[in-house]
Amino acid sequence: MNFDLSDEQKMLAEQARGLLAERVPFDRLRKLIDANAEWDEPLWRELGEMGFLGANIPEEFGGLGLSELDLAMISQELGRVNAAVPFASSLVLAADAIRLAGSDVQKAEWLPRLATGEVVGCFAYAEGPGDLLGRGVRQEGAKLNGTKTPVADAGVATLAVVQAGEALALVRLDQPGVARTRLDSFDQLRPHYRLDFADADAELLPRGGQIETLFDRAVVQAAFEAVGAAEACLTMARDYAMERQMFGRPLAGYQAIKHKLADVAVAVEMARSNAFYAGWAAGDASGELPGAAAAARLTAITAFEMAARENLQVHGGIGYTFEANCHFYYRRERTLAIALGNREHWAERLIAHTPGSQTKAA
Amino acid sequence: MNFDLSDEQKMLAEQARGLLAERVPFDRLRKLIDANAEWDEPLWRELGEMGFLGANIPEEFGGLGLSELDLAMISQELGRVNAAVPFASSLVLAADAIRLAGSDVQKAEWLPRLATGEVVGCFAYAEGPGDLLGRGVRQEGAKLNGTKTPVADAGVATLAVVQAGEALALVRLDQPGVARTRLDSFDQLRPHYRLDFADADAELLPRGGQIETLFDRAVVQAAFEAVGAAEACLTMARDYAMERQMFGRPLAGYQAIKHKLADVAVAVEMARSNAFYAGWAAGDASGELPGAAAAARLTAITAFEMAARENLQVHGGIGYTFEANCHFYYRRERTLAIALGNREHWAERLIAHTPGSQTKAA
Amino acid sequence: MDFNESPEEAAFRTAAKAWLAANAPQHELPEGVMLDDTEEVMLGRAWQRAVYDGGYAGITLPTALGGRGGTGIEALIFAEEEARYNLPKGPYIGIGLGMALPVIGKHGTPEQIAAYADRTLKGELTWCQLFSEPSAGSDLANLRTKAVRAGDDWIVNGQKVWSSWAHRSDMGILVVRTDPSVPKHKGLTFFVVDMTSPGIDIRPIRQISGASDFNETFFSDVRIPDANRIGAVGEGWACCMTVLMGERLNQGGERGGIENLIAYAEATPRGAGTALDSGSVRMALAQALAEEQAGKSFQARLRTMVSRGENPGALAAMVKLAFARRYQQTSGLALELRGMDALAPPAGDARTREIQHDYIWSTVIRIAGGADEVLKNQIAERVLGMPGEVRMDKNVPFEQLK
Amino acid sequence: MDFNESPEEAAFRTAAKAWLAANAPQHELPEGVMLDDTEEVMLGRAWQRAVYDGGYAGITLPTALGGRGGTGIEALIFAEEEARYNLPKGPYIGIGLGMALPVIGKHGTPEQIAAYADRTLKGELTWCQLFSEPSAGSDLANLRTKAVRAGDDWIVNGQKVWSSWAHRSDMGILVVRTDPSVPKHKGLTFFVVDMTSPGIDIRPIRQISGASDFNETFFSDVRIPDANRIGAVGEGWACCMTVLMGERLNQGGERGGIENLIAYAEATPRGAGTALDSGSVRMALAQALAEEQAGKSFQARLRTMVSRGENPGALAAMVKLAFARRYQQTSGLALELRGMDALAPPAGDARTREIQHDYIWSTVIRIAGGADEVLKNQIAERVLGMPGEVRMDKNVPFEQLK
Repeated sequence: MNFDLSDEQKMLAEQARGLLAERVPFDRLRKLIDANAEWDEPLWRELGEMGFLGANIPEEFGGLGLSELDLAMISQELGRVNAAVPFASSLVLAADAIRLAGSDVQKAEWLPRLATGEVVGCFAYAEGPGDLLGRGVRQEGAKLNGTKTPVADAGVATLAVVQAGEALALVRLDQPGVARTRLDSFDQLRPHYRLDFADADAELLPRGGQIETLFDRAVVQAAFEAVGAAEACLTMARDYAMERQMFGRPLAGYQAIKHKLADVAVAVEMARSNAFYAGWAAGDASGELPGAAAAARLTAITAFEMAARENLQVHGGIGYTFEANCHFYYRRERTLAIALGNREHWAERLIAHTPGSQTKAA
Repeated sequence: MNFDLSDEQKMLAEQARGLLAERVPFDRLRKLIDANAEWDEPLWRELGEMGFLGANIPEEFGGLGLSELDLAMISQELGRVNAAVPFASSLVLAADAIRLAGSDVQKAEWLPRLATGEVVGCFAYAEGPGDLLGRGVRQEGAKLNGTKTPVADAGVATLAVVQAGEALALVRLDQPGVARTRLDSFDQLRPHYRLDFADADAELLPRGGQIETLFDRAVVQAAFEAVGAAEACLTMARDYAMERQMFGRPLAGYQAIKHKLADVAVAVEMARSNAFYAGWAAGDASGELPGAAAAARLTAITAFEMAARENLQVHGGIGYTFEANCHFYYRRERTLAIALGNREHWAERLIAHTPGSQTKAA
Repeated sequence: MDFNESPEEAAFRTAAKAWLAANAPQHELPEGVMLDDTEEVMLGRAWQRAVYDGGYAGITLPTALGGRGGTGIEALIFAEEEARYNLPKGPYIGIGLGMALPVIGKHGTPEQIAAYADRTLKGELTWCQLFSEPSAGSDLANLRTKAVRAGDDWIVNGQKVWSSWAHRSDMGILVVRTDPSVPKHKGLTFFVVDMTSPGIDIRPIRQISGASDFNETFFSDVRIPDANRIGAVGEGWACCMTVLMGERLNQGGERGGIENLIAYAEATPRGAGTALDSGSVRMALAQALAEEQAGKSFQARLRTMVSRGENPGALAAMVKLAFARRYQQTSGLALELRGMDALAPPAGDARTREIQHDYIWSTVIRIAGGADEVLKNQIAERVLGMPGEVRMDKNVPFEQLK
Repeated sequence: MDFNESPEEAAFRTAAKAWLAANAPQHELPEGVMLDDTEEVMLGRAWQRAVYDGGYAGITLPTALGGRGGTGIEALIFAEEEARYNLPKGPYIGIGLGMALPVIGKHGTPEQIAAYADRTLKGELTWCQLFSEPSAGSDLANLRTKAVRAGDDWIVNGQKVWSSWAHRSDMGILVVRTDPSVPKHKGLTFFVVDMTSPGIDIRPIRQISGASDFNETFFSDVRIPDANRIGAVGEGWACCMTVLMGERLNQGGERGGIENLIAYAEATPRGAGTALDSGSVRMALAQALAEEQAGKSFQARLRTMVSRGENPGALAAMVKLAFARRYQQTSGLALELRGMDALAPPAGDARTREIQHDYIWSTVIRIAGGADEVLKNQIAERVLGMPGEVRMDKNVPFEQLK
């Protein structure tokens, strides 16, 4: 038994962290927001050049063929800096969907281009308020009709994997049958679109029944993203509290602040522990994955929620200004808590995968 | 608008508080537990002599005919000292049930004797684990069959009001058709019994459909009982923290302890505010009662739960000894949180009585 | 105890209702139109003038100040009835009535009362508050903006933050350090300042919500006549306390938000039903609703105390503390139960945008007007009588603090 | 990362399993029989002797002390396999192996190791811990029990509390004040004491659970030979830290309680279904289960650190802190979902009684081995590097503290 990252994984994380620290200072994020940018395109290109965008794509298709846990090192570091790139949409969802459910031809067509970052993918599932998976969009023959909204990163994507009932369909977004409408996103660094399909050309991914597995794998990556972000909030709050004087001593010396951040630290380490286990299970114990992913999801939401809220609270009024950096996380946190299914959804999945209990309604 | 107790109510509370402070020191509670006593019989007699036991019984039946809010003053003070008397069982449930649903003959027969405390009543509803109201006990003709368990205070009661389906039945406990078995109670100062009815003589209370109102009214009193008890815990914790030295200064000077008790204090005042409103509604705005009672119930459970747990926590190891006084409340708290329906039951009732929403399943 | 209105209160409501029906409609703002700040203030002044002429300006202010000398309940009744109309009301009016006049009334001279009271009640003077500084938020007494005496004037230098609508206010209430050689609470003095004075530079703060309704205000050699001093030199802290007491009393208990969130859950589809079919959603919203109702009843208790001349003190902090926490939790929960759509609702979905805004605004509520942690300290110390914090800065001259 | 056992670990498990199958059954306790304390200790000694003979005593203790010198994982594997049998194991054995031997091994002399190690490993010596005092719990260094040198002996007077099984222990580990003229952490000295020494009076503490497994131990002119001193005079605090570190490392992550509570909910009727049909129950239990699983994985991370010679330090406090809170909340919740029956279950309902006991015992878990508040301080200071508390007692001689 060895419950730690490998040296290679630690190096990979260090490498990603170093690059991102340099390329994504907070002022870069402010500039992107001010420009109403779709994404941080130079960063995406650079991630592609370093091979990161093929991290989870098999070597035969031009990727690095790394494990889920390796991939998670990158997800965590992207979360730490709030990077404005469609990594989760393109790699963790679209590429993984094609890998899991696609034909050899589809894989050969798309995975090499996704691996370089030349093609960006996105994943469309929601259809407005309410349920995680939409029920309106259906594929008939080679045509797709209906509306998916909101879809993250669909503005820069040329390819969408679209959930249609129990099936997954591959749709090019640069065709006349697809209309994209940019929405006003709560997370100012992750644009969302409404996609209207009117007899859009589409092809099915032939291996059915992969949606649950796809989501299980995706929330593991989201958990690492949340852990990285939560840790960034914790560090930011601690550093600010150490420096800020209040009533003649550092804010960090007050027990209310110490205990608040201790609670956050516990939540972060709990989330990290579950994420480790789920990352391992995603690669090496797929029978464990549904329960492990659900547990990782729940603790990651809790940790990032606490960290994002209390970071702003520790900062006080200054935290409410655009010039401070708390807000990037405060908004991103809701994105990570809600996309891929809320707390309740994953609580149900965890209970359903607990020995001795069965799925329940409501 | 005047949202405060009347001077008479304050005097009544003072009077009850003075008496109980004198008669129910904590060592008295320890003696009752050591004697495995059914109740604090001398206290009951004394409460009867002062007229308290007829507080909510109409004057025509020998009671004081006071309002629900007046009655609540006594409930609150009994809660504050953890008194071992069947006040809630006999007055708040049995007598109120007879008053609400009984015939004139039944009222005339029982209310005067309940008002003096000469007869003790109890109220039987649960039938083992799970649902608040049992479904097995039924009355056929003038006979009752089945089992109610657990029933608070049934050992000292001579009369039970028994929920049987939608109906309420009046059953004397000193008859051959009734077997009483004392159970081991979590709350060592509130004994519970199993009641087996085998062709027991019973008479229906003729006015049906009163059970929900009865419970609404009863949880208002329970909320005051909890507020009194929670306040006692808060005071106890504060006093201990003021006196206990830790690392060279009073424990009460540590922000963790200050903020913990501030949180408890907020919860207590919130619970008190809702209890006031519900007590007023029980008398003067019965249309408001279901929602007001449910809200009072929820905040009272929260306040007493926090207060009982954190009181013990503030005391540290000493709080875990029988010689300290935290445990009376720690056990009583679960009784008040569970008897008359748990948090979930009352959350459902509150939602169901919120304008614009309707009752939902599960 | 009686939650019903007394005959006097009912009569007051009837009269207010009638007066509003006759006067409010012509002052209502057009639905869905965003006014610019200047225009809004103009309309706000006009409405306040109408209120004054109707005899409802400064309901709880003493008649000596030109107020109505009425009760808190009356003020509440008027506010409830007024809220039925979409009227122009903002901090530029509220700060004058709720902060400036009480402090001038209590600490000011008869001349000062004459100079400001009537004009403020009539909406002729708008006000902003100039208290907080970058290093003086929860620890307000740590403020560094300083005033030095120069003949009949004071020369002020420094920086204030979080002043709402400073750019559209005629006057400001200002607290500054006039003596750094004494401990920090003791060297403060209170002024009213003409916001058009030379040397005042007002810059909007860009907020995380996207709005800029708060400002930074820079003072560079601003001259304030000594006649504008409220209270004695060194009495600034007491003046601030007068202002903050008034602020605390009416926070948090009002907002009827949870019923709206219950309706929102019920309007959100989920399988064959709605999000309100979820037991965990119902439990969370029921507990929040119970607490919200408690807050309302608690406010009523506090108002009853005030109506008797009792001071609720730190009890008032409880309602605000509970509200702030609940506001963040429940608006966050509402976004969750809505699902993906909450992250990017369609343009027409005003309700979801409001809840997004609530979730962001809740961070301000947890900080402004007493941060959570500050309020808990106050409750522990003033309600429960627990010891004060260990103070390193207590008897140290301000200039010697690092 | 590999959650699977290494080949060596798997081999260790196979061997342990086989050895236990051959040896454990004859030591199992009869089901449902309450033994008296004396008898339980006798059986416990015999089982420990068998473990010793099998080569499994003190798995992680260094071979120099007579231990097996194995890994934490091996100890865990053995404990898991051992737990399949209902064996007599109690603090009287655990304190010797987990606290007394580590401190004697680190701070003791070769003679002391020779005197105690082997006999403890064989179950011949049982041990209790004599640290806490009425005024020294979280603030352990505040202890007042004092020892005064008298020739080759020390004379001890004072009172210790919360010593488990002191009445059935041969030896105690004891910390006392030997110099009140220096600051409180500096004047302490560590001893081992023969519990049959004249002047020791052990009284059971009546606990709120009804049990009396803790004691108060009074010392009246008890003579302890200087040869029983562990470490130097004044080195008592360092010895205590050695003991407490060992204690902290294995708390909290183990208990597989939430799955049992899920089963309990499912076994509780509710309408036509079970209490697990409730969405709020499922949400609460799922969150608790996720946290419990996190605790288990976190323990595995810590064990991996320890296996590499790294010191997890205050990280270990996190698992215990989270467990304590969860334990109280979930056992309380389980009673609620059970309904009225939870307040007075029928005699045969052992599960509900266990949960009642859990709800009471959780109060101890939140206090003992580092109270919630103490652990949060440790995490803030040692993991996050935040400042220590303001200490009024830091450099003050103990005798001058009030």
